[in-house]
Amino acid sequence: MLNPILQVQNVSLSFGGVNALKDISFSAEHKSILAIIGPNGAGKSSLLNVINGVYKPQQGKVIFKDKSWDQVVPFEAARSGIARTFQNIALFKGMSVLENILTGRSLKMRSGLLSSAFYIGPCKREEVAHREAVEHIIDFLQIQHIRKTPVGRLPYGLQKRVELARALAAEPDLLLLDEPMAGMNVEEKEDMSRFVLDVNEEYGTSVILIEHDMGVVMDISDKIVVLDYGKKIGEGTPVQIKNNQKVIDAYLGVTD
Amino acid sequence: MFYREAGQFKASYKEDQAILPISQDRVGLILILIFGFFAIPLFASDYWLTAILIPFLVFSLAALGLNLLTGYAGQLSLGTAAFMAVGAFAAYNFELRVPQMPILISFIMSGITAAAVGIAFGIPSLRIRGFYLAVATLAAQFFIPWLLVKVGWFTNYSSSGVITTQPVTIFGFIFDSPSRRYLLVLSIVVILALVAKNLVRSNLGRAWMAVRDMDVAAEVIGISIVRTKLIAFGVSSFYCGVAGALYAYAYLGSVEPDGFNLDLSFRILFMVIIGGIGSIMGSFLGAAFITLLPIFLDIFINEAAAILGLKLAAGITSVIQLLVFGGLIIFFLIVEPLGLARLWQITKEKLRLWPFPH
Amino acid sequence: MSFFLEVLIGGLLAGIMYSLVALGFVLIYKASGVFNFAQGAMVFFAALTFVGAQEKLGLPIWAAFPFSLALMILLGVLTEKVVLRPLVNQPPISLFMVTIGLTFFVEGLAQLFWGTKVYPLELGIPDEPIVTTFENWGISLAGVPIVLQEINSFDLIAAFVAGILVAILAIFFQITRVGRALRAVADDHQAALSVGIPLKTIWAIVWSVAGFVALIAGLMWGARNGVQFALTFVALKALPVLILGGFDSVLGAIVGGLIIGALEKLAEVYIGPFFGGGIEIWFAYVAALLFLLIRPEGLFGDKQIDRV
Amino acid sequence: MQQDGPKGNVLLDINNIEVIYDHVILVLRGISLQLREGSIVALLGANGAGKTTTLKAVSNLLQSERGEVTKGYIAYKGDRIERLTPSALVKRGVVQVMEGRHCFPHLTVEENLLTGAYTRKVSGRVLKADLEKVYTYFPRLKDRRRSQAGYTSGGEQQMVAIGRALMAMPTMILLDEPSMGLAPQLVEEIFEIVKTLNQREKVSFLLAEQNTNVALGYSDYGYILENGRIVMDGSSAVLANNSDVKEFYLGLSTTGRKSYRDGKHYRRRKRWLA
Amino acid sequence: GDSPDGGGPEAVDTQFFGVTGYRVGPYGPSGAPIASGYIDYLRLLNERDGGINGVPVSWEECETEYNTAKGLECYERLKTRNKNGPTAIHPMSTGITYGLIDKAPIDKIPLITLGYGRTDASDGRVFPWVFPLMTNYWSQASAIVRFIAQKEGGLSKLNGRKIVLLYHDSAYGKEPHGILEKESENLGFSLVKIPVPHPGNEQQSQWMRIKKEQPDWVILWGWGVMSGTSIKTAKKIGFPREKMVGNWWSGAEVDTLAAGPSASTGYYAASMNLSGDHFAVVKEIRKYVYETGKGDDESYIGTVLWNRGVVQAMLTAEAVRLAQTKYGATSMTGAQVRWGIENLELTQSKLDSLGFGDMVPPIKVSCENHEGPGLVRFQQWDGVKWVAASDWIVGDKQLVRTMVEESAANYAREKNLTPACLDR
Ligand SMILES: Nc1ncnc2c1ncn2[C@@H]1O[C@H](COP(=O)(O)OP(=O)(O)OP(=O)(O)O)[C@@H](O)[C@H]1O
Ligand SMILES: Nc1ncnc2c1ncn2[C@@H]1O[C@H](COP(=O)(O)OP(=O)(O)OP(=O)(O)O)[C@@H](O)[C@H]1O
Ligand SMILES: [Mg+2]
Ligand SMILES: [Mg+2]
Repeated sequence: MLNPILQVQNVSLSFGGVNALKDISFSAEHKSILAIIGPNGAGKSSLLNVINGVYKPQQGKVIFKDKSWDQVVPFEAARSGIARTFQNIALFKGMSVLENILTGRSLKMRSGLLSSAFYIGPCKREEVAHREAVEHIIDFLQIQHIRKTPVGRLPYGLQKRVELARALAAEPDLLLLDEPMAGMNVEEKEDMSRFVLDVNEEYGTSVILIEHDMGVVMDISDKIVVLDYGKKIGEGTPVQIKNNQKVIDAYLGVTD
Repeated sequence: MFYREAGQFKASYKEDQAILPISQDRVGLILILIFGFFAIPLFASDYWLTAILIPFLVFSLAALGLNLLTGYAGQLSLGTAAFMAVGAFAAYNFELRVPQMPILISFIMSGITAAAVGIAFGIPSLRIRGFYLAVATLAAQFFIPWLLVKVGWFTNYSSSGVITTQPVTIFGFIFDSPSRRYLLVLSIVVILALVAKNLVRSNLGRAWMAVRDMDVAAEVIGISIVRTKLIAFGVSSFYCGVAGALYAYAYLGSVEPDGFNLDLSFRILFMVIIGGIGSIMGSFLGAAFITLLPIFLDIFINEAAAILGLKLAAGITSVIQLLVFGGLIIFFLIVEPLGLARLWQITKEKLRLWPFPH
Repeated sequence: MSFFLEVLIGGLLAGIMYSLVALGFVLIYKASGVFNFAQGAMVFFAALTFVGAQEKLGLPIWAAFPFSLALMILLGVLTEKVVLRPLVNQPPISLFMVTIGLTFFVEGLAQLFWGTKVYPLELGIPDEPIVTTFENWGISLAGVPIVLQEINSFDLIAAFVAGILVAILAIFFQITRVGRALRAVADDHQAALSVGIPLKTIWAIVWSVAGFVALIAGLMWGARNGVQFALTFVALKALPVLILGGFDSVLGAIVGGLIIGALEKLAEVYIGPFFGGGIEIWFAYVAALLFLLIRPEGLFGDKQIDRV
Repeated sequence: MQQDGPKGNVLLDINNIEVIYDHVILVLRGISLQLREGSIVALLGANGAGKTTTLKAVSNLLQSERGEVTKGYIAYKGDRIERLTPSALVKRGVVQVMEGRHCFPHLTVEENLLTGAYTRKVSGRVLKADLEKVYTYFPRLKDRRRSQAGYTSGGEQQMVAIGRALMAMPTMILLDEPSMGLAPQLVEEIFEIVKTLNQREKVSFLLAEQNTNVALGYSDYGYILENGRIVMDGSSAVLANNSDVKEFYLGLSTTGRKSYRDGKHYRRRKRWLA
Repeated sequence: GDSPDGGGPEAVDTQFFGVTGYRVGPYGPSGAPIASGYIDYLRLLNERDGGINGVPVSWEECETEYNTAKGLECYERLKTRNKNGPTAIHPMSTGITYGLIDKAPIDKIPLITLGYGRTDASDGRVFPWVFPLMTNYWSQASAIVRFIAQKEGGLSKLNGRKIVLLYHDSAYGKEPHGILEKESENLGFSLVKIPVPHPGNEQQSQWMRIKKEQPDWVILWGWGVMSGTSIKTAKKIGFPREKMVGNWWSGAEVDTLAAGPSASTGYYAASMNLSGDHFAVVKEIRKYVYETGKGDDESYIGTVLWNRGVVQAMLTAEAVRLAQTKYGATSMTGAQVRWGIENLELTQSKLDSLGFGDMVPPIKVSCENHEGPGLVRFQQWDGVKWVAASDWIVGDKQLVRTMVEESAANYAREKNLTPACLDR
């Protein structure tokens, strides 16, 4: 039995007076989909930020693929196989969709300054090869038609999709998604869910996702972690969470 | 109607990733190059070559360098002239102190020296951003000319601080006439422009733009901010350095440290912004605009006054020129904040639709 | 020791003159997020109008001031109407550039109206050393009375004026409704529009106030340098102050000015000679830059927020 | 297009408008809609349909995005408003809550809320009372009132944006995706607030929303946009029972709500207009 | 500029003068009166004499903004303007001069640089096309020392004195370093060099140092706003203006006015020409040019710099006149004008007949000596105007000449030139 791909151990994080996270521990299994839910301001995004090194927790550590770190920079997290999307879309506004996604592959590109400068041999081959890989992702996410559009002009929902594409381009082992379906209608959410599931099933990528739509969360996740005011108040399968009184009080309210 | 890419299909990604995927653009560029390399040296007067075309090319190169840094990597710099100074004085000293130094190697070395200095002055960019960085780059702008004046060695102890460049000879061929110097500059600029285009469409260029647009996201993707920014400073300064060397060797023939002042830095920044930030072609458009406009205005205002029978008080022409120049910068930015290159693009988009409105 | 004090005090007072110019930058940055490159040109324009109105239009000095102020306000209002309004919500760099265009324009306009000559400017404030001793105030160092020739009535008045301006502006920004609105505009033009902040009016007001500050700075500097084109250079003195204090802090403008002034003078006098002098030209910038490495937003500037 | 309900006069009348961005990008291709005093109208539609653009055309924020209304007109209380500035509109009681949490990052939460009341010339006491009212709607904001808005969480920022609009005491609110990023409980609460304001203070709402379910639940009337055109409209109750709406916007098939796990791999892309 | 009063350049054979100058920007206040003086004299020639020996004078002005690149553009433009080119170019900036030094021999256009440019160009064997007429920086520095000695009561009195050189921190400001160091060795005064960073609009620390040094004299080597600010700051800290001597780029009305007329009272400055409107030629310009409404700006008349512009024009015109005696009374080419300058001799009686009187000293140029007399005169600001405060003073000619030849020889070596006189 493999160790969990990610273990978060006793992580605490505070900003000035605000305790964003208090002693959080949980783990995510290989090839699983884990959802983090909780009221607004509970610390969900902060938790993702800790996992990929944007925030440095005051206490606790993160173990990813059996490597433990308590001080990590985002750049290294990316190298070891973590990719993510952001709650407030963080696309590169001045670039086209294609370029954005290609940027996601920069970790895999090797060509140096000189070969790029003259666009010769390895660089050219590399560009074409990566373009091919990116086109697969574009096909997969069905965004062929906007390939060359500057991302700034896209509507919100499509931007979210492009962001997912960019994360996927890195071929990560762990994908962190911060509210990937916010601002989408049901149809689009279905698509997005489908993409997440497919990535998970076809490539075996583990997914951690934050989402407020309980329908989506309950349907697609294997495990759910619930935060409230920086504390973990529940963890378990969708069914367990649905019936957890604490969670119902703090977050779900009366279920439909 | 005329500008249609319909019917042009790309059979491979390689083709799609070509520099100019649309054939009209390709043909246009080739025509321009033919014109630049063959027609101009034959027909242009010395005045056009020395006073307009050579400076235009040299400034284009500097603007290109700044555009890589500011337009692509998003680091606003006001120290361009200082890096040009480094290039000019480096080339001078390589030629002076290394026996039998081929001039082209000196030019490359001047670029490399400028790159090294640029990287050193780029280090603050790892922490400082935006206008704070812009002002901080003024430290380079003031420090470098100061150093060049202070340390006599750089100017070979010239009492006036002015250096006079050595003759430019490549394989025994002397570049002394305006048309020859023009061709030399043109060749270097064309090659470096191509290199710049290659860089920005490669992974490095995308990393620059990523850092520019959102550095946190770029880092999360796995782009090393440190490396990307410093390379941007290095490459940009390389361009500025070579431009500085050409400014000294092919354009003015003699330069002094004080000539590389803040005004020059700003002129180059104008070129970048008027031309189009984040656009290779924009650098050329901007350089043309900023180099030609004052000359045009100068001549035009006089002629206009003569035709209208006005007797302009001496000096008033220059004042009017200043007014019109400032006014036009404002006008263009209002019409299109993203510069002439973007304006050109929109025009193309309209041409594509023409004669239909949408 | 006494010499050190003299240099220090001289530096602090020189720094206040920088602050006067820096304040204009801060105002506009705070109200629109724009680095107004034209501030130096506005200082020039204001001072030149003040003397030009006297020389060419024959206005008495008391009428020249309101006249210049009126012209500065007109300039501010026109700037808003013609230049800024179409550029709402554009990236800061475009706005920055447009202020460079404005610089040329204002410089041209000033010279078109008033010519390119140098005018003396006498404000009637004596600019001579007040010879005084600390002992008169009961201060002496180790029994040695300290002659402080550096205290100069003009400098004191400049300091006083700067102090008042800073106090008023600081209170204005921090406390009033309009001040809050200005800061909102600097953060997000579009959101500011959406809550009904009238950008037009606000910008016209701010540019007018900046014109007023430019007039004050222009008079002070003009009295020192004569009124001439070179007044536009005072902006370069203000920039290190600006980044050290923080682009958007009124308080920073004054504190930064004091620090830069003192550091610059001490460095030139005590370190300069080892390098053949003249290090002032870059010292302030380098000092400010080193400080920024520790605090990238300057002393009192707002931190840049990037949350993901 | 007549609305069913016999409620009040026409407050907002959008007549056949076309919107073009950047002089070349045609986004709205003739939109007409009406909103009656005291009603809640929902604008539904997929990503990029033009909901946000429609709202911005009304509030005139378009101008600042280099977009313009090139055809048709917009009337509010019978007056043409296409040429008014956003601030003049706010003074007349039209406030937009922008999509994507546009708050002022360097201002504190409380300062953010106060800017919302910019156009109102009222005493400090009144402001204070209004602030308290917003805080009772969003207790979370009270906790964070002193922190800079830029550092608050996504949902908190959304609350700030909505709270700020409420501070203007508007007569009509253009609400762009209010539910985005909010916890489910809060979504309900927000719509309850909408309802309360609508009933008690007669505030009208034009609502762009992806959460069709809730939107139709709380609105009186709905329009469905596709590709810059209105393809369907009707009272909310009618729309909610329309089979197409059910399938595309509510995720309901004839067999009831299906699981997100069972989504089709490649969907049938049915659209009213290409 | 304004089109020549003597008809279009194409229509009639005219002597065309290409005028480069700067009237706007930070140095505009200094450049404008020079350019005006220059053109006013050309106008006088046409109005009074119908040109030079019957050849009408025409001209075109090109604004350089004191910027080297723009200066070169002007040069290239003016070069093409007339069949004979621009007669002679006064680049009006050291930077532009350097940029043109290599071009002038090729284009056969003489450069005249009164009181700026390359000092070692005084050696005409190495620089046949460049004429730093009247006097150069090194002669000036040496003359300033002599002037101070006069005030102190003789050269020997300089021993043990302390002189501060307050200079613009640029190549220009470094020009006098070499010669002043030599002079301080020879004469036994101590020299303290204090740089003022460009632009010099704030000089608190420099004057602090001066105060600490307690010098007997301050030599001001300023430019632009720096000069006025120096005087003003001297007043601010209480340094006597009577102990300050400026060089000729810090000694015009613009400088004293910038500091404030009263603050400058007592301040001395070097000049290569006297100011004042009492000279006959100035009166004629008033009469023929201004009273007929053709003048530029009446307020410039008689100022130091306007007079300098008049002198520049006169020298150029006299060179043309001289050339005409050799080549015939038509318009002259650059090469012919060059010969005229190189053989120029203006005796006092000639100067008197031209109406210049003692505005400038007699001049004799030769192939070896492109500088001419090397004389400097000192003026003092009396609160309203400049008044002469000394006779024509010559510096250590020997020393200057040695330095010039040494430097010129270096240049010749660097450029592989064999020093020689043309036209011999
Ligand atoms: N950089 C920061 N500085 C200060 N406070 C912060 C910072 N980041 C987060 N916080 C605070 O920590 C708390 C948790 O924020 P976080 O963004 O993690 O919430 P969240 O669970 O993602 O909420 P939402 O669902 O609204 O996005 C919030 O109260 C927020 O204001
Ligand atoms: N500033 C702009 N410049 C150019 N095109 C734009 C701009 N803003 C929006 N668009 C285009 O207008 C169309 C409509 O966008 P809009 O934002 O109105 O859609 P929406 O219905 O609000 O979508 P979403 O649900 O994703 O918010 C989109 O195709 C978009 O690409
Ligand atoms: Mg969050
Ligand atoms: Mg929208």
